[in-house]
Amino acid sequence: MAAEKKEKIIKISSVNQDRIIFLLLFLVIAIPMIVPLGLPVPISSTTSKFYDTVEGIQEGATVLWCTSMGFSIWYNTGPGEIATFRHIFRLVRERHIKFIVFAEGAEDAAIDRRIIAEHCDTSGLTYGEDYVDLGWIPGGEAALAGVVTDFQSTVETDYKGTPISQIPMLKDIKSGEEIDVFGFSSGSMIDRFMRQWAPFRKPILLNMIAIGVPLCMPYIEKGMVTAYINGQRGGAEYEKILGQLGMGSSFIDAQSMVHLYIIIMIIVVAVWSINRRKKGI
Amino acid sequence: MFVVGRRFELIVFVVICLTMYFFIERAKRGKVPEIRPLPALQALDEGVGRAVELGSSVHFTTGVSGLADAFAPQTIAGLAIMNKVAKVCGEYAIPMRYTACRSYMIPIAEDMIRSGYAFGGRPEMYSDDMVVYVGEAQTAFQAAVVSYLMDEKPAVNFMFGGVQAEAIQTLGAAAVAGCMQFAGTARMFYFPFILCLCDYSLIGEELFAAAAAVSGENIQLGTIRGQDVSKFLVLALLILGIILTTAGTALFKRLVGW
Amino acid sequence: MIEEILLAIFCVMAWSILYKPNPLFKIAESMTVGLTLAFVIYTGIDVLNKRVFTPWSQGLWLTPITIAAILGFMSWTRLGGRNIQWISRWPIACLAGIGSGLAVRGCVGPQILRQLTTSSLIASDPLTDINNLLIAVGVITTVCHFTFSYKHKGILGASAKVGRIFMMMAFGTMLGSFIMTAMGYLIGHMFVLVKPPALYVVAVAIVILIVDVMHSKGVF
Amino acid sequence: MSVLRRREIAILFYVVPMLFLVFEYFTGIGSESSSALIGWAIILSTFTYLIGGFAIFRLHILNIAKQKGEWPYSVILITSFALFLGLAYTYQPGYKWVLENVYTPLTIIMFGFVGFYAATALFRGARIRNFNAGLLIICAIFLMLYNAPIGEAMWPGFKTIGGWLKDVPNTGVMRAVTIGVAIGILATFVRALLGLETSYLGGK
Repeated sequence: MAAEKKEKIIKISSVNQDRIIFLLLFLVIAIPMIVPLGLPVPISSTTSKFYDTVEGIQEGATVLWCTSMGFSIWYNTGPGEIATFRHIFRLVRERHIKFIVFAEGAEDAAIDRRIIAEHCDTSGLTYGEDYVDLGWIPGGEAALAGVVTDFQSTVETDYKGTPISQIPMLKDIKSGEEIDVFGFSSGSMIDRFMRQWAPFRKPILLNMIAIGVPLCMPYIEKGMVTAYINGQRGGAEYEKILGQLGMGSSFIDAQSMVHLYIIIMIIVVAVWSINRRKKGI
Repeated sequence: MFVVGRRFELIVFVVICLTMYFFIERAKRGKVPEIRPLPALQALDEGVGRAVELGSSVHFTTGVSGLADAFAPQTIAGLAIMNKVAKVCGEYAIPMRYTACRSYMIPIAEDMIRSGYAFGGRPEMYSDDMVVYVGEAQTAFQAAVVSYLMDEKPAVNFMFGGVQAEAIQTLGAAAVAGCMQFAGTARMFYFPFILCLCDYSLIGEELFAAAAAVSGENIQLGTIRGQDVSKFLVLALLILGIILTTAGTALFKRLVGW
Repeated sequence: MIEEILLAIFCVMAWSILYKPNPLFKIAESMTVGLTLAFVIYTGIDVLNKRVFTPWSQGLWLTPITIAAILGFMSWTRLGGRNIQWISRWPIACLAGIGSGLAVRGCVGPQILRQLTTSSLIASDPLTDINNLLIAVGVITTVCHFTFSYKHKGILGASAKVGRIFMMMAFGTMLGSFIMTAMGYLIGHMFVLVKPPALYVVAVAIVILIVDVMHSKGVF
Repeated sequence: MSVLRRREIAILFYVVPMLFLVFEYFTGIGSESSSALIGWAIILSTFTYLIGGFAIFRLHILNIAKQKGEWPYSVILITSFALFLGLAYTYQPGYKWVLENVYTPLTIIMFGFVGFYAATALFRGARIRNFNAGLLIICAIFLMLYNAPIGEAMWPGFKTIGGWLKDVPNTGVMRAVTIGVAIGILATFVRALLGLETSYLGGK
């Protein structure tokens, strides 16, 4: 009888098994949100290398940043993007760095405008001389190639529609040679960026979602990507270094708990499936 | 005449292209290499057979990537496999549905499925609403496919092509809906999920090899042999580079930057 | 205030499919597709205004833009009947050709040659040397695994098996890294859902869920 | 007229720009016209981007007209489309509010299922069938402990193991994959030159 009852418990239908997994997932994420656990967030060397690379930009350099994430991965690359923009805008003020932003997708154009408007301190900086937002340049790899081969004819206007001939800071930018530091955020493969931007052998910064990092290792290990932010955790660490805690820091405790939950779940299921096979079921 | 720093790149480019061309010509003249067996391809019939047992349908998609970006080759390979799946569905008289995410894929998919069913011996089974267009955006594609899989619960779910993040939701929903699953992509981004969720999978270039094997044309098979030989050439270059660099000379780095 | 409640309502509508397919999810899906459609058309026309129609209004006719715009209008025949659809093949082919051209010219350098330049194996401390050797072994064995027209026998077969092991470690690395990304979405929403006013919407949804489960179990 | 319909002309439209871009890259001759060609792609992709919009608009209008299938949902789709587009052209702040508080959350949420299905995938993947699947799961666990801050706090060794897995075996495999993808692109290039790549023109 006991074996029968034990058998009955395990016989949960596959759909219900999924529902239990989802339910536990909700709880594991919700609890650290309600009761902040204040777990330690050690700074990893990759994020401090990203900070040092940005901090190492020389006086009067030109930085070109391409946002290419879309709304869907906002919670993952958003913290890193906001922290990077804040850091670069501080350098624009301190070291007269030229900051050019453009978007690879339509949604990214809206993200850029929102970050610059709500999260960046642009007081004392003049649009068009210190920083400029070129908005969406469609075409995918064609846009990335166009920006570094023939900047003037590829860009044509900024996001408001004013021709770039009337924007002082863009007058002398012809191609990738005039740009000192490249940077982009991405939620997918970065081969197209490497194909078009790596030949210039300039520092390239990358704000990548966590799953993308292993895929970018061939480029990171070769130094084609100088430094990168490792998804949400990288964003939280960058916020901590800059001293302006934001979205990333409030998520990081829940990330730790969720990781523990998934690990425990895997071990339980693995052990359960191995001895199930031993019993030859 | 040639841009400095890209001359060795041009040499490698020409050598690889000539290798490909050489083996394509050889295949045209009948010396066709034989592709090693790919489990996912052999199981296509078994998959559609499951649809016969359950008396339900088959769902196929090539994901969000279209033909206008760098992932065109993978979408094209996915279409070649779809043609074969349509042929098998024609033989077993199983209805098939293709979810399109790019409007210009609609006529292409329609032609592919129509010719597939014709080859399978049931041209009358084909109808235009087998190709369902769900809109340009990834989220709209995902929402439509997830609700379709949850409602229809097809017996088999195929996903070949330049698949992006929608792979997780599509394959996850199909797994929950209990479908048998085949998937293959050269975009490695979400590949661990294809390994976890699918019964049969094609990793990286296996997708191109399957498309070549499926279309069965000698030329496609010749291309695969050309790719294999090119890979060995690149490996030889890698080993040469290791030997030269370990021997202390910067010869290899100068050669690459020539 | 209103934003959190809206987010909570959308979360409940969308996540309801995890319980079972229901009209709420379909409404959320249709709204998403409709709003995406409007966003696509608005942003597309906005770019065309800036890049094509404004220069035209300023009289700049004889520019490469005009040729591209003609090809673009030709691609719209895709929506026409079967007899004029063939016109759209040219612009689509041209776009695919440019896309492939950029990919082909860019791939040999960064994706092949720059990947082969390794540092010497006896240079720095032994640990980095071993790691560099292992990376090279990983590259060679994985490439051997990705060969199709040669039987996997002898050396090729052995290295393909070793390549398979390396690949499983690499895919495990990707799978482990994905959890932070995947859970990032949920944590982002949950940050809003656990605090009032969104909490009230969630509470109502939980009550409805319990009632439905009890109803389906035949309790009442 | 039938001459124009022939496929060879469409193949030329594919092959000529591709060949020219490759020629310009290696020889540096004709860089203005190659950037003009890239400019074409930027404008052309906007037009094809819009086709998607019109095609689905027509699809759902037909659904409503013929009351076919789930047409009530098509009504919701068209009304939310019309409202949002109307706002975009009449009342810009309203468009901005809907963009930030309706469209963005909906897009994130409809995409956000990935978390649930990631859990499902691991739940199913953890049923270890063979040695390879076991190795996959063990490495996944180490990487989770590397990525989560708590992992490092528990035992610093997790950071080194996870880091090594990411830096050595993973880099080797992904380098091989990158090389394989590049060779695949070149294979498609050669097949296109020989006129074998015609799937984008429709079935044979």
